[in-house]
Amino acid sequence: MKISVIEFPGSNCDHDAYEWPLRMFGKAPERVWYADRDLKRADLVIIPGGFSYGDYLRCGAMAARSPVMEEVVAHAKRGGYVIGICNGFQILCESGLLPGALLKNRTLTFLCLEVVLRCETTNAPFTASLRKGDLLRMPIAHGDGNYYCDEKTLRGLLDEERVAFRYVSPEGRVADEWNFNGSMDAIAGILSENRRVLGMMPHPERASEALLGSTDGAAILRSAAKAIDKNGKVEQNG
Amino acid sequence: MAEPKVTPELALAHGLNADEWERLCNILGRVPTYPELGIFSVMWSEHCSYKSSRIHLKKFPTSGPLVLQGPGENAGVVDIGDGWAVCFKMESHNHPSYIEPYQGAATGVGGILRDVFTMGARPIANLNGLFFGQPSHPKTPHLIKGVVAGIGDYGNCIGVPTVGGQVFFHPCYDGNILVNAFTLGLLRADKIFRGYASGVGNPVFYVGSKTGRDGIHGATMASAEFSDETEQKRPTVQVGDPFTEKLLLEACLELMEHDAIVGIQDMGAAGLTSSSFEMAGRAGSGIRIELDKVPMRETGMTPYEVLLSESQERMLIVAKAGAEESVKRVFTKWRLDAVVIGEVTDTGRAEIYWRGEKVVDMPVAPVSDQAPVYDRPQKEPSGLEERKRLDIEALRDCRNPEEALLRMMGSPNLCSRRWVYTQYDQSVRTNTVLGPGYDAALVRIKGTKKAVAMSLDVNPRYCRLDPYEGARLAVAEAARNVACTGARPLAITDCLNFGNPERESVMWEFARSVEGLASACRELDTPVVSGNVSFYNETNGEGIFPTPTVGMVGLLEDVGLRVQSFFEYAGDAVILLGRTRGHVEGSEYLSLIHGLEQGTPPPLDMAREKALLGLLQVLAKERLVHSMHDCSEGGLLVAVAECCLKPRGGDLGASISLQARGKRLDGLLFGEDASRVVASCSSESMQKIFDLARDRGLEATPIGTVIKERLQVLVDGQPMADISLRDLRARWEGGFPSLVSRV
Amino acid sequence: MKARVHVFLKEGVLDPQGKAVASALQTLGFEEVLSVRQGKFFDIETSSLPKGANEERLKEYCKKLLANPVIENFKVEVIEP
Amino acid sequence: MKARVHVFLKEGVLDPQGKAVASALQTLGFEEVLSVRQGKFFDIETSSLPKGANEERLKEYCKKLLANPVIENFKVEVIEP
Ligand SMILES: Nc1ncnc2c1ncn2[C@@H]1O[C@H](COP(=O)(O)OP(=O)(O)O)[C@@H](O)[C@H]1O
Ligand SMILES: [Mg+2]
Repeated sequence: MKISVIEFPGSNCDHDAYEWPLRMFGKAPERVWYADRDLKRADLVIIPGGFSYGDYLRCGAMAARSPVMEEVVAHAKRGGYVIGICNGFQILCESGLLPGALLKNRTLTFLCLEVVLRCETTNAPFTASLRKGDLLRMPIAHGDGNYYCDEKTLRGLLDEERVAFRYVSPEGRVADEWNFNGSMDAIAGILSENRRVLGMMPHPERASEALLGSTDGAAILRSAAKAIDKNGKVEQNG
Repeated sequence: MAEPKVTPELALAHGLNADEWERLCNILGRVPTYPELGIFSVMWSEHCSYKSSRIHLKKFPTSGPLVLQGPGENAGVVDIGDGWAVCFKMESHNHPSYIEPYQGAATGVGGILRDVFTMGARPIANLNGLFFGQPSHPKTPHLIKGVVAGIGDYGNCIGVPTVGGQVFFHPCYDGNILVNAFTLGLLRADKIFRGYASGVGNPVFYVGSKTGRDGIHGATMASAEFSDETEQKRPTVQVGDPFTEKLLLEACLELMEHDAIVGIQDMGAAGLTSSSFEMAGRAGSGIRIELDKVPMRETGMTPYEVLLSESQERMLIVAKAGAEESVKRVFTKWRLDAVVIGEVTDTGRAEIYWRGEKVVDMPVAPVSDQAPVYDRPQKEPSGLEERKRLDIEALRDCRNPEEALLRMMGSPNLCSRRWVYTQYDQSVRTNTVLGPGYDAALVRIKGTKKAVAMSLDVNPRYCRLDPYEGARLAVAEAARNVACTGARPLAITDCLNFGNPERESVMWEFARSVEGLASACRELDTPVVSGNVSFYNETNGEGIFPTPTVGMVGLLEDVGLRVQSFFEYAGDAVILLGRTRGHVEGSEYLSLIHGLEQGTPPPLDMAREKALLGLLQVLAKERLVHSMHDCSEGGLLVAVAECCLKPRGGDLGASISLQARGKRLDGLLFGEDASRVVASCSSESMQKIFDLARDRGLEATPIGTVIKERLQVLVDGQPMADISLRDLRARWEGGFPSLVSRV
Repeated sequence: MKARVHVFLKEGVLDPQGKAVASALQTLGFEEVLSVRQGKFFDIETSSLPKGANEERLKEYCKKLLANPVIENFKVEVIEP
Repeated sequence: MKARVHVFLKEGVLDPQGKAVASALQTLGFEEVLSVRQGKFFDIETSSLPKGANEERLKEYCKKLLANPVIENFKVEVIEP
């Protein structure tokens, strides 16, 4: 499996995203600069978190309109795999690869804390190795993670089982007090129609090492790697 | 626009007194031009010249085998082995944060980050020390919200985790809040960049944001007291642009990989003026600048304004002749301006041109390092002797420890800081092993087994009662916090926040504090490698308490040996390291319960403290303890209660049993005797720990057991408190949100 | 051209900021406040465009960047052609 | 009353957001864009106030809460009394 990590001006979790597969598989991914159009034959593209363009205007808005994103969209349309973490999720929504938008947290403040996620579907490369209902601990760190979409879109997400993760209590219950940012239906991560694009606000790459308090995030990348290797290479253009 | 005529009166309005005016005319041999006057006024302001503090700061120990760079540069650098070094500094942004809390705090973070990456270090951790007025003051909630959001947004955006700090409330800060920002960066020990403008003919680059009229005279403002009048005369507030700073950071670090830089310095207070004069001054060279080449954001700016602008996110780089193209290439990639605005000369003068006309021509050295130096008169504050007297016997002893403990846990100075630090990204860069909520933050160094520990501490109340002892206690507490993780304290940075130095009592407090810091650092072998002085923290003649904030940095050789601060296993023994005498004077308890801020701070025996610091490191190394937590504000019972409330949930309680041996209850439970630590360990380790403590002449006492669900306290067999952890946590966590919930 | 573009949240989209502002105003004693919605505006200056192109151009700015159609509407206004 | 309040940065105060938006528009091919300044607006509804009090009241909202006098100016506009 080949992985590329996109770097936008202002991305600040690009190092973390880069080291994620490196630490887990011992193999360095490729770095892709936002102004370039070469995804370097990636099967999986990681759009890292951070503050692309300072989060000015709207989180992810300017990054979504940069040249490299046209290639990412094309890659996704070809059946390529994409994971967007935090700002990466916001960029995926802004670019239309995922539905909905991420509004300001209901606290109106940035929130950095450890949350508990419940795996809501195993019908996706990123969760195929998990079990439905599995609880994962990892940090959130965002000011705009309050997931929103219109009724019809939400219905679609639910009907097609495209909600990947929800914020839950430590016992695994959906409850308002554990839905810190106020996301609709406690949604923490969603899938594209073909299930190969995942956007999520929490940071699995920060929770893949016991020293840092949790290894639960590793399961997502490991699962994706397994699924991608099984399904075979993604067709490349050019 | 016509420039005003330069007169002694105009100089006075610029904060230069008659002596200084005469001195500058002598240096020039003539009356200065208007831009020259501006330069003198900022360079000789308290903020840039340290004219009132310089003779005192000389007392600090500043060298040691590990110190690679002491004070005098943008930040200090300490060797941590394996070819790595850490660079750190703390700086105040007090006045701007009071005027505009969000932008003031944000640009404070931006400034300290630049000080660190200018040295060639990648910033990896931020801390912040915040001092607010009383919570009931009408401005306080607004100031807290603005400051915390400002610190958070800047650090979060740029991607440096904020991993710890301190928040203190006291009415003395009602009109003068303090915002102290600390940054630590990582660099190779043999690749330190410094602010030297050397090499005749080398080009001087201006890089980063464009220049506007922001904060003109910010530095002189930081050198003047507030009055209702200055609140009117606000300068254009600086607005932080963390996105541009992130680009600047990446561009500078990328350029540092090339062999292109001779010297580099950020444009902080007093902007282009201080950076160019200081760089030339250090190198003993001259500098020629064509000021109109500076990229400007606004039209119609004058030379005076361009020289004094404090626009943020800018740097001055002296490049190697011939390396111009590499500089431009890197900055173009990051979409930032990089413009040659001048060159290094051998004249020893600063010659500044505006559209071909020479507007400044002055010798560098007298301006940059022959600023006036004052040995200002000192006098002990009146009433201090009375304040230090307290007839403790006249006070009623604590009757209901349970109620007192609950009240203290929810009080402004002791309640959980979670509301603050959840607004800070604590884990970006994936190095944070222990973040906010622990005694000290612990950040690992990738590619090694090492981790760096850091803590900010000061108790202004102690400093008020005895500035010398208060400063020593701050160093001791910071070192203890660091050592509680198992790390060895290495060096400190400081931020000295005081009132008006022209008042004798303030100067006395300042001198005594500096002596206290100096002696403590000498005794603990933790030199002072960087720091900052902030005077004039006064409003309408009301000064703040002396507040010498200490930022201690330590090294843990093997991160696998770290110790955290919370009870981990039910059934563990709880032990107290250090001696309890019951010193309740000057304590949080006395202030909160009796409304008294009197007596002396707890006595500190530095030899014992040093022995304790050594013991903590051995206990970690031998893996004898499961937790260690410093016992400070609030005393023993608060320390034990804090050990119960884990940042990640899964609270464990304790059953504590103490012997009074004739001590008053308040002193036993809430006294703040120095040099104490609450630890937990398996019962098998206990004897070994006691032996190790005894070898060092230290007391170690078993005081209880870790249990589930409750905190129970017995004194001489009598029940004193029995609290469910749920109630304890509710009190502790409810404290801060209730402070800020008012509009 | 000089222009002003308003971008506002679509009706039905939750506006936590506006809500917070409304309740803060009420707490400050302005009890008459019933509701607040917060939006953004942009004051834009451009070099001159082909005649009559101004408004269309502004709409393009919005569609391409300034507004997120999932949650926002916009309104453009040429102030000085 | 229905009203709209505009809050904008004072002249000379840096507007990082506006700057970034301008450069993003240029990169998207709108090379004519010279500058962008970003501001906020509030659409406010209140129960009815004593006659003639509307504008004064809005100014009070601004002074007390909506605008930060250190860096921002404001402009109030009654849309429906
Ligand atoms: N302004 C702040 N920013 C981040 N963390 C903070 C801040 N203030 C306090 N903390 C964290 O809260 C915890 C308690 O602080 P404090 O009571 O000062 O600790 P101690 O008494 O051990 O020095 C520490 O972990 C500290 O780092
Ligand atoms: Mg402390």
